[in-house]
Amino acid sequence: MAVIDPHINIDDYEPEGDLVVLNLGPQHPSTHGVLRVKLWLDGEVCIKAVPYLGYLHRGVEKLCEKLTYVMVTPIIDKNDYLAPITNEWAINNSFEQLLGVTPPPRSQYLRTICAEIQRVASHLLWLGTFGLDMGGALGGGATLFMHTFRERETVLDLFEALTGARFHYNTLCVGGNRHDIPAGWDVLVRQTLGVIASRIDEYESMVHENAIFLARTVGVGVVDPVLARALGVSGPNLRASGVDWDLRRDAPYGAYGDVQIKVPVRTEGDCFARYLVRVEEMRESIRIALQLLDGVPEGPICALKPVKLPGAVKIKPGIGYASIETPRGELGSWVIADGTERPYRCKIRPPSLHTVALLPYLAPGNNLSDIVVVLGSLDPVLGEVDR
Amino acid sequence: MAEDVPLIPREDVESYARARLAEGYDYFVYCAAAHYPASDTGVDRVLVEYRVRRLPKDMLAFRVEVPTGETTPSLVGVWAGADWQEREQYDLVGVVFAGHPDLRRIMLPEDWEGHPLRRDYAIETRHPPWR
Amino acid sequence: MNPWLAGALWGLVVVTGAMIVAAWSTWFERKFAGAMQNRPGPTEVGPVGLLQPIADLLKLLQKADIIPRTADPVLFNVAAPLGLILVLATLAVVPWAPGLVPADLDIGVLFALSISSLMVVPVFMAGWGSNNKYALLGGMRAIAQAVSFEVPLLLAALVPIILTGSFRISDIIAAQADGHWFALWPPGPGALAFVLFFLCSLAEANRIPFDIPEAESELVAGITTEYTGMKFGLLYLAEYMHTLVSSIMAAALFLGGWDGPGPDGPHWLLIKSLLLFAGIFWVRWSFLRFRGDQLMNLAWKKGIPLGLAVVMASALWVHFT
Amino acid sequence: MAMNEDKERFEHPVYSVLEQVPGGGVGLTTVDRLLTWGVTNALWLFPMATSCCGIEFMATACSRFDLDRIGTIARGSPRQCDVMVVAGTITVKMAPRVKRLWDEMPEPKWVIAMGSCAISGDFYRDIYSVVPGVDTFLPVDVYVPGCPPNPEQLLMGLHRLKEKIERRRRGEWVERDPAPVAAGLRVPFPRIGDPDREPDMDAEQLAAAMAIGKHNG
Repeated sequence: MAVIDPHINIDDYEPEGDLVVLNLGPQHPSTHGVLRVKLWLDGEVCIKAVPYLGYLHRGVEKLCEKLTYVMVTPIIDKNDYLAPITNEWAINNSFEQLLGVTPPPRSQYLRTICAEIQRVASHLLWLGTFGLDMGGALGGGATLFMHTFRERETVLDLFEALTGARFHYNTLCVGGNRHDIPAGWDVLVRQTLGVIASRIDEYESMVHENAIFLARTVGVGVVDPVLARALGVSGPNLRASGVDWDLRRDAPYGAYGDVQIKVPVRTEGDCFARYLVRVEEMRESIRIALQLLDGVPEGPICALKPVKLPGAVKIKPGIGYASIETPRGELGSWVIADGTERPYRCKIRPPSLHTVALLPYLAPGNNLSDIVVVLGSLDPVLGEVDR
Repeated sequence: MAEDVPLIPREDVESYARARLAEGYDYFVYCAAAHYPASDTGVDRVLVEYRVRRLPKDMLAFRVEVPTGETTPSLVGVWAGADWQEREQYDLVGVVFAGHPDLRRIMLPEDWEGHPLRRDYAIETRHPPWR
Repeated sequence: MNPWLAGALWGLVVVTGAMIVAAWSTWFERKFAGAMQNRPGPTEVGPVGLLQPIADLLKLLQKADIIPRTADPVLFNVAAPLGLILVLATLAVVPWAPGLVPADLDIGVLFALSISSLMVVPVFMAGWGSNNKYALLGGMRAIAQAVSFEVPLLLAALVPIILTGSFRISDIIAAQADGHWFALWPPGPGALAFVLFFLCSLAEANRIPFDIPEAESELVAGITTEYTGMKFGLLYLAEYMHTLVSSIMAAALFLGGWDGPGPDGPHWLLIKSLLLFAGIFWVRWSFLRFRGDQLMNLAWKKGIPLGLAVVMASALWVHFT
Repeated sequence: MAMNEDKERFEHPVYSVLEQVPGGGVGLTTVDRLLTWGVTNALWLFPMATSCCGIEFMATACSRFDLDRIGTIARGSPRQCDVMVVAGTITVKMAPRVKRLWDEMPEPKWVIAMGSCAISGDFYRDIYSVVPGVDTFLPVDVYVPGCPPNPEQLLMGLHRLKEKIERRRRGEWVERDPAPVAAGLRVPFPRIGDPDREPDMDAEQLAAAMAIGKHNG
């Protein structure tokens, strides 16, 4: 297939048949939210793809300016709705950096364990919806989807036991955590993660050597590492293209400094490599979580005294950026503090926005069916793309 | 751990960016902008911050100040990732990037008026017939 | 008996029976999918959800019938019933027991195959008439797929014809008496032809892994995107009937039809075809979907050579025995 | 326009045919009960899933809760659905599309507003780009509160919708659910059918919905 320039002027293109302009989305079964992609198709082969964003633009950054540092956390939860805890962590990380406080070790461990469990849940959901993209809601994809959701429910149960909510926990605050580990939680976590670890093997046996799965993913949607770096793609999508970079290992935060992290890297850069990286990451996350669970230190869970008033935290003027590794990549927050109890400006750096930016480069030359698979394999969450 | 972020004059931004790219900073992190209304510390202006990485460990940021009504050179030619980020900052903060190939609104409808993340934009602005 | 009366009676019995089987197969499929997916499936409507198809039917009957302003009203309206009529017509030549056949045509196999290959016409009528891009793409894909899979399907169906020396389905079934089913005997070509026939009829009936004309993840609902109410119900039913008819044909041509242990009779054909039907559900709920061009590759590069090979093999078998 | 009030008057040709039959009036009651039973037991959902609530919607359809038990499935095309489940925040950019999809659904149809964003805009109700509740442009039948609502709550909402349909079909007058009070809503926006709603608002919203596709944005 000839490589087609993503910035092609569509008037200059001479189609073999008639050009079809197809709007994929904003409400479409497989755009993973409200992404709209305008496709120019020659037959069924895409010539040009232009994504349109903003169908979920909720003005979170403007809202942050109106809210105090304490009130920001529950709002930020809703950005990346597949991994809420990492949103909370990313924004509170920035606040803590500007404030100059370090959460106590128990809080660090708890945050890290939660983030790793959340990564498992997020990747499970990704695997299920990836199956849906290829198998349809009335087919084998749905079977895979239902199975991964069964495991995801057990992970949500863990969070319900810890924070009382299935998601949107509001469990972190500036300087630490709100909810301490309940009695018996560690046993529950070990049990659940053990089950999931064995089930991951089952999924692998279901899809890994499936001829159709291989035919649909191998060599499809190859991401060039140079382009990916220039676009700011991060997380599993970047690691599947051969760039060995993980914030958890290269700029340790939380309790990641205390564990050995093996970062799975593939060099192929296609959909199958992204699948392999994510499945391997699930295993790795389970290992990290179990390892950390053995050594959770005793002590307080919040460095500051418990917050009673929404305006209790004030940060002296300054500009700071801090980022963490979420299931989708580098999630950072650029915060300007002006000495009051509200941030002056809060910019979220979402990994998914940079991932979706790959689409105009990946789609041209591909079949319509492949575009859906490529989009699914990139795992964007439109909540954080549009904010 | 306040980091030292240089403030680059607007006319030098492009050459500065190219020099950083040549040093190996090829990973684009973000472009962010904040609006400062006119006060006793300065005129009405927008502070733009770019951040790039040299994987795996090094990170570097630089800032540009753009007075309202003026433009700053776009860095799309240096890092492709600046494309959508600059569009977003244009859409929300209203800073115009000169030389950007496709400077349209990205988050809001194309017929939207105003730039919501400016300090003088009222958060509860009406938009009939939907709100 | 008056041939008109006989025809009417046969039509009543076969059509009603097939409709009932197809309607309840949706219930069966939902239960089956539920069992594969750790969930119960329909349980609340009637005992073990058995009344679910009736509830669906009553609901579909009450929905408003929307014909899009830009659609072609003739094609749009005719497509749904036409599909069902064509599928039911195929059932006319299926013999259920010796002498128990609505129309014992001497070109029965050709009739059945040609009618079922016409099924792509209503599908494309629906796709074109809807004036919807998703439906149009679905219709185009259906045509490409039907054209590709028609050839191996016919080649596979030639094998029992060559082995029997007759186009009459009752002759073919009679030749398989006493367990000499063509899927088992002669060893080799019969079994391969059966697998090929079965796979190609899956593709003809647009079932996963060959369901690209209505790939929900890409084309929303494919050709049925613009259909509402009972018209959608008819298209849906026609699809199930097509699958059912394909299973019946496979059972008649390769699995001995009414032949079986104990007394022969229509029950054996019914049991065999329902087992094949369930097998289709099993495949459907465990496989992912091929891409269009991979499907064409499969048909032209694997299916047709295999079909030619089994035809040659069976001809040689007939020649030397 | 498809309003709540119209649904009581919705008539299918089946009724007019049956009225001609001698003694049909008596039979009609039975037939009507049968048809109502059919409708309430085969509610097909159109998942207007935009954000977080969409994930809980998916969880509801999955094995632990299983919407299929009560005969409910989700379809991708609005033409084949009975209930639109608005799950997630609706923005100004998205609202015309939602309205358009709603108009594409065939009667009889219902709306469930799932989650506090769809009900009132919740956290985002004062944001420049967020619609303060879908009841400002859709005739919402059932509100399912929560952020996001648990799957059990969505099932409860479906159950409540069934009850409402049954009561309406029996000819009872069913009050609309009261508008949920969004505390601190600075700019109130009257919902559909409210007396203080501007009279030409419906027409404006319809025009905006029909205009999509004519420009990019």
